[in-house]
Amino acid sequence: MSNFSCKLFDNLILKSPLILASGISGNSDGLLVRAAKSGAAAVTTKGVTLKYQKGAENPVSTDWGPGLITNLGLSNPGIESMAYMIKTFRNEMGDQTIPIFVNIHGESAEEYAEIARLIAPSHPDLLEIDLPFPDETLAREIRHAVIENASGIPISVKISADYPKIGQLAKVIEDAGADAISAINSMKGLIVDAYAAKPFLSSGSGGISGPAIKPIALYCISEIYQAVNIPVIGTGGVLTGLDMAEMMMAGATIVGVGSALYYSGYGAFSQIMNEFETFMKSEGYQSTSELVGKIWR
Amino acid sequence: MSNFSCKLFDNLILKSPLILASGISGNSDGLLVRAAKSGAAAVTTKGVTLKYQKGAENPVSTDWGPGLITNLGLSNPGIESMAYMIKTFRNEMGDQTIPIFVNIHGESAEEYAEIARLIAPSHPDLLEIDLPFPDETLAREIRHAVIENASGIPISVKISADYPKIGQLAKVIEDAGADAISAINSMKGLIVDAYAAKPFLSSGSGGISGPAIKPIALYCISEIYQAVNIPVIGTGGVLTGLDMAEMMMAGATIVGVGSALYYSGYGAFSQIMNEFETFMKSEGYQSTSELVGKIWR
Amino acid sequence: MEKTILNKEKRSHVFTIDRIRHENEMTSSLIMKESLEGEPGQFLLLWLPGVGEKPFSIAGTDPLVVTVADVGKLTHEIHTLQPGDRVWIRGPFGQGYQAYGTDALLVGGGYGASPLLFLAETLIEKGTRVQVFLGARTKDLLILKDQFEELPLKIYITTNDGSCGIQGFVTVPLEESIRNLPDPQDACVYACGPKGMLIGIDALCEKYNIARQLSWEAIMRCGMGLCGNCKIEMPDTWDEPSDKPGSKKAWLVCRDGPTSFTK
Amino acid sequence: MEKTILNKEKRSHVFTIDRIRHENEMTSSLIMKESLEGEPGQFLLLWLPGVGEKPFSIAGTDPLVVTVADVGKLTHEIHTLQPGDRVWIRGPFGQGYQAYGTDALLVGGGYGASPLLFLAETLIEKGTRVQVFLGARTKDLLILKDQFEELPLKIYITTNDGSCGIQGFVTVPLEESIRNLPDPQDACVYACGPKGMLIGIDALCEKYNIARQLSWEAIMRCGMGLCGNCKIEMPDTWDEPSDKPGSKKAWLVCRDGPTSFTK
Ligand SMILES: Cc1cc2nc3c(=O)[nH]c(=O)nc-3n(C[C@H](O)[C@H](O)[C@H](O)COP(=O)(O)OP(=O)(O)OC[C@H]3O[C@@H](n4cnc5c(N)ncnc54)[C@H](O)[C@@H]3O)c2cc1C
Ligand SMILES: Cc1cc2nc3c(=O)[nH]c(=O)nc-3n(C[C@H](O)[C@H](O)[C@H](O)COP(=O)(O)OP(=O)(O)OC[C@H]3O[C@@H](n4cnc5c(N)ncnc54)[C@H](O)[C@@H]3O)c2cc1C
Ligand SMILES: Cc1cc2nc3c(=O)[nH]c(=O)nc-3n(C[C@H](O)[C@H](O)[C@H](O)COP(=O)(O)O)c2cc1C
Ligand SMILES: Cc1cc2nc3c(=O)[nH]c(=O)nc-3n(C[C@H](O)[C@H](O)[C@H](O)COP(=O)(O)O)c2cc1C
Ligand code: FES
Ligand code: FES
Repeated sequence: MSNFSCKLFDNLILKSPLILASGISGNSDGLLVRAAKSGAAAVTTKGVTLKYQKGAENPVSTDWGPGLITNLGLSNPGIESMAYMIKTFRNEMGDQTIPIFVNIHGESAEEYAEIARLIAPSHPDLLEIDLPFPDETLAREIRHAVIENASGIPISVKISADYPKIGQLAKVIEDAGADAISAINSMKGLIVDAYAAKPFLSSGSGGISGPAIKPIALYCISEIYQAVNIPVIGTGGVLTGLDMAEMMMAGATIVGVGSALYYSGYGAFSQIMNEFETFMKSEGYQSTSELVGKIWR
Repeated sequence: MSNFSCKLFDNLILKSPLILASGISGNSDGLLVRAAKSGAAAVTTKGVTLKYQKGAENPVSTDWGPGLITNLGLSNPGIESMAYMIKTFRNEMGDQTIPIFVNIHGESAEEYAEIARLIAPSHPDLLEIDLPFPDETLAREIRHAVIENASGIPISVKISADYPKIGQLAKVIEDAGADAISAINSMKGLIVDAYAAKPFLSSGSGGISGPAIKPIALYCISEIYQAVNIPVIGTGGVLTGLDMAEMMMAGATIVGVGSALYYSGYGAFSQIMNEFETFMKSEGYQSTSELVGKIWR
Repeated sequence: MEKTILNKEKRSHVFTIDRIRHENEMTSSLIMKESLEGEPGQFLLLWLPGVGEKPFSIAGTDPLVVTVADVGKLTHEIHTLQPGDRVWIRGPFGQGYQAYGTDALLVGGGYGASPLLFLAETLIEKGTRVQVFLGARTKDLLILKDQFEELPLKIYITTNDGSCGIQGFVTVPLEESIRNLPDPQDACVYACGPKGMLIGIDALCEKYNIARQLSWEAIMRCGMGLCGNCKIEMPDTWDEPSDKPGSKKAWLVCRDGPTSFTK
Repeated sequence: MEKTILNKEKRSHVFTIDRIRHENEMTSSLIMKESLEGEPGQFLLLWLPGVGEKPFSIAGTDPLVVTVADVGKLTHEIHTLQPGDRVWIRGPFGQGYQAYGTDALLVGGGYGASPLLFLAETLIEKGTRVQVFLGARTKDLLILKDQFEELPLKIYITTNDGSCGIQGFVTVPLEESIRNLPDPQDACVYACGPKGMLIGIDALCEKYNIARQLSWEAIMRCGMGLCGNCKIEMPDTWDEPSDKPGSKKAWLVCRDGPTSFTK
């Protein structure tokens, strides 16, 4: 395979732009190892909270046609077990280890500060802050809280499309000192079963992911790319190498996949990279950086 | 066909919950008549601005798989021609006339005030305010501006899903005196052609509609339904009678279709109503009002 | 269990020009390396990134052929393309021509002839007897004459200035041929060209009570039946289908058409 | 041109119970009015609105049959249902059993037998020689015995307490039968039941070098390969497929399974 290495930051270079997004298989070191061995250039853990969370009752997800909906109720082992998982992941990967990104979730700036303090000793390669809701002040506060307790660890803030001026939100986050922006998280959605006269998920609403949200993700990524100077980690509906190229052209430096593991299993990584390589060759691109933001150049 | 009449307001009763949403065929009285004769219980005009707008260059739309993207650049004949179109529509419909809703679009509260003043003499059955972007203060100002110049005409404010607390926005709008909420407008999106290394639409981004946005619409409608006491006009990805039932169960009193006219032509109206009737019968519902917000009762 | 990846076929695809055939001084046919499934009378949307996207008739499917007259911004740009260059195409869209009866009379005005060669080939394969009537203002604006002449069909040429074939309108030899038909009930006129010509042909067919399929043009924007920009009013002779109430005064060329069928 | 409306088949559909067959005091089979395409060994997700959704093996497809043991919240609620009541089902999911070899040895532990009747019928139709081994703690926990006895196959029953058939574990008659196989290379063991039983059978098959397909259970949440909740570690005897690196220690029952195949 060609050299597709991607520089996220000066001291964080990935072997390719394709990574595992947060929430998919991300509660198990074994599954993270599997994703890595299947070709992911970095893996992201499930969103971790301070304490273990059992999560929601079934049903927690479904394929509704153009995409997926999931609400697992943020089930995760809690930040202390996650620290242990990171160690195990690195041990199991040995020489072939790849960067591990830790996605963290809290409800307040204080909670984020505490989570950051507890995970910092494990030195994740990136801390991804899952904003509980998009709010410029909150984003700033959380960013400050995290940076104090996890200094030296690069930070990305993950945002979703339910914000009217997403470029502006990204700018605020950049100004607060974030090293990257991750976009987009799943969209809030609801599946109703008319015969049951009930929402299908036990929690009512859930997160929409998969093909349905790809153009929304592309829009947000391109707005963010135009607003900030830090790299964008793009996610949302990527299933093919061409989807990945589109994301990068809209402005993503690296691209995460989640729902693709439903559509194509762990084989998604090699399939997407093969398609991406074919595209790069046929179009005569030499390096991945040529693609980033190309539609705006 | 059974009696599916729907009370939107005390003095506005529709023969069924199914109406034509704004923007589809809505620049031509001939096409509005065709929609009405095909079974729409009310029709909505294209978003009208103060002056004629030519609109964007081709390409202005495409089917991207799970949904559509369009950006016609708000091409419309301007508010004065629209007043004439309303008259022609009513003439052509004669005895069989149905309510005509006028969707209006401005950039400031003053512009909305002027549009309202110019259209008021035509007495549209409802003025639908297309918010240029979701903002609580702006929504309040526009609402006040319109109410002053078009008193006696019911007003609905149309909002989209790119707002983090959509129920709260709806409540502000209700408190400002709106008679209904229309939700959702199309989602902002972008289609990239990787081989062209360009956005596909001439305007870059566009509005995502069709099946892809249905669960997002259902979520917003249910949030709005739970936050306000005024009726919700639901739109977003309705293609079948079952989709319509789901929208109503999430909280919509009446349901608009737009993209369905691409998927099924004008036959969409009779097809959806037939499927809806089958559903109502098989599930033993007597009236449409039983469905509204049922998942929350 | 591999899941079905959602179909993206409705989106534009890249096509590469294999050869270019010059039809006349303002018209060329792009012959692609790839093929596209479609029927005569259907159209596609051709996009040149950064320039624009417009409708063109399918003039052949395997390989795909598009015959383009140089009339404005996009078509002018198309005429600068060379073999090996790419174009972006989506489609097919709209209702094509349907085979009907034993005798077919194909009438093309100017570059309106572009879908008719493909139609003639399709009909001949089905065993239909085909006559073709090509009209243009002057000899240099005629297209596809040589291609038609290679097919087993009768061909009539008219030019307004008499520079080729009969002088006058294409309706003159057409009326003559209609009169000579063994059974006008078992025949159909297929026409493509400017609106005025179509209305004339429609009236002529009404007079002889013969079925006709007319292909209309309009300025298209969405091409998807949403914007209403391609709306036209159909002639009085056209019977509104009962399942399309209101369509007579609001017929969408992109969706109801481009071809109409009056029996 | 009617557009294809996007497939919603992956969503839950309403099924109506036609009949209920009591298998034993804690197990019943729901026989639906509708059918579902699927293979033996695949599973479905059954939802009762307001109660929950859980995985169950497909015990028959035409009509759909689901055999349910009353062990907890949802399954208890299912046991209160009557003919005419509705359930919501999506699927099928996962990898089913594959036909392999001339001799098939089907081993079911407790309600683990539920997919095996359907499998036996399918294999017999293909001309495979079938032997069935049903094991349970006690007579009352055996299921489908009468149904199996109507098929042209050999059946062995074991109970831990000897209340029916041979006293002891199901592996005893199984080993005996393996020994008597005309050609162990041309045979396959199919098993479904508790994890301990599967591990025992796997070891036995390894000893005799015979192919086996084992159906694993795990607590499922998403059922779609996303949450990782159903992850198990496969036995040492299992060869990790080269296109699924890392799967041995992280095998997803819902997606890689529920059946594993060791040749
Ligand atoms: C269903 C359909 C099938 C068509 N098939 C063919 C074909 O096979 N070959 C072909 O050469 N052309 C065909 N056309 C016409 C073609 O779409 C126009 O020639 C093209 O849009 C002009 O684009 P432009 O950017 O070059 O011209 P512009 O710069 O947009 O306009 C140049 C001039 O052409 C006129 N014009 C623009 N669009 C149209 C139109 N749709 N009809 C008539 N005049 C127009 C303008 O009014 C202007 O006078 C078809 C049109 C339709 C609706
Ligand atoms: C692939 C697969 C196929 C299955 N096929 C069948 C079948 O055909 N018939 C059948 O009756 N059951 C089957 N099961 C097991 C079935 O899913 C559980 O019995 C069911 O989830 C119990 O739900 P409940 O709400 O009634 O129990 P709960 O109230 O959730 O739990 C009750 C008890 O059952 C245990 N339990 C819950 N889920 C499982 C499980 N998946 N495996 C083992 N123990 C569990 C709990 O730990 C608890 O002790 C299958 C499971 C899997 C993974
Ligand atoms: C099952 C599932 C769980 C997820 N959990 C998280 C999470 O814990 N934290 C987070 O930031 N994003 C989470 N996401 C969002 C994904 O990381 C991703 O942003 C989103 O799904 C869009 O990408 P996709 O279309 O490739 O799935 C989750 C997504 C899925 C499908
Ligand atoms: C071509 C097109 C044009 C539209 N124009 C307008 C408009 O002018 N004003 C408006 O409020 N909504 C407009 N909309 C949004 C629709 O009214 C509707 O809210 C949205 O498309 C979601 O519904 P659907 O999925 O049924 O199309 C437009 C939608 C489409 C597809
Ligand atoms: S071009 Fe838009 S409706 Fe025909
Ligand atoms: S149940 Fe979620 S991965 Fe298997």
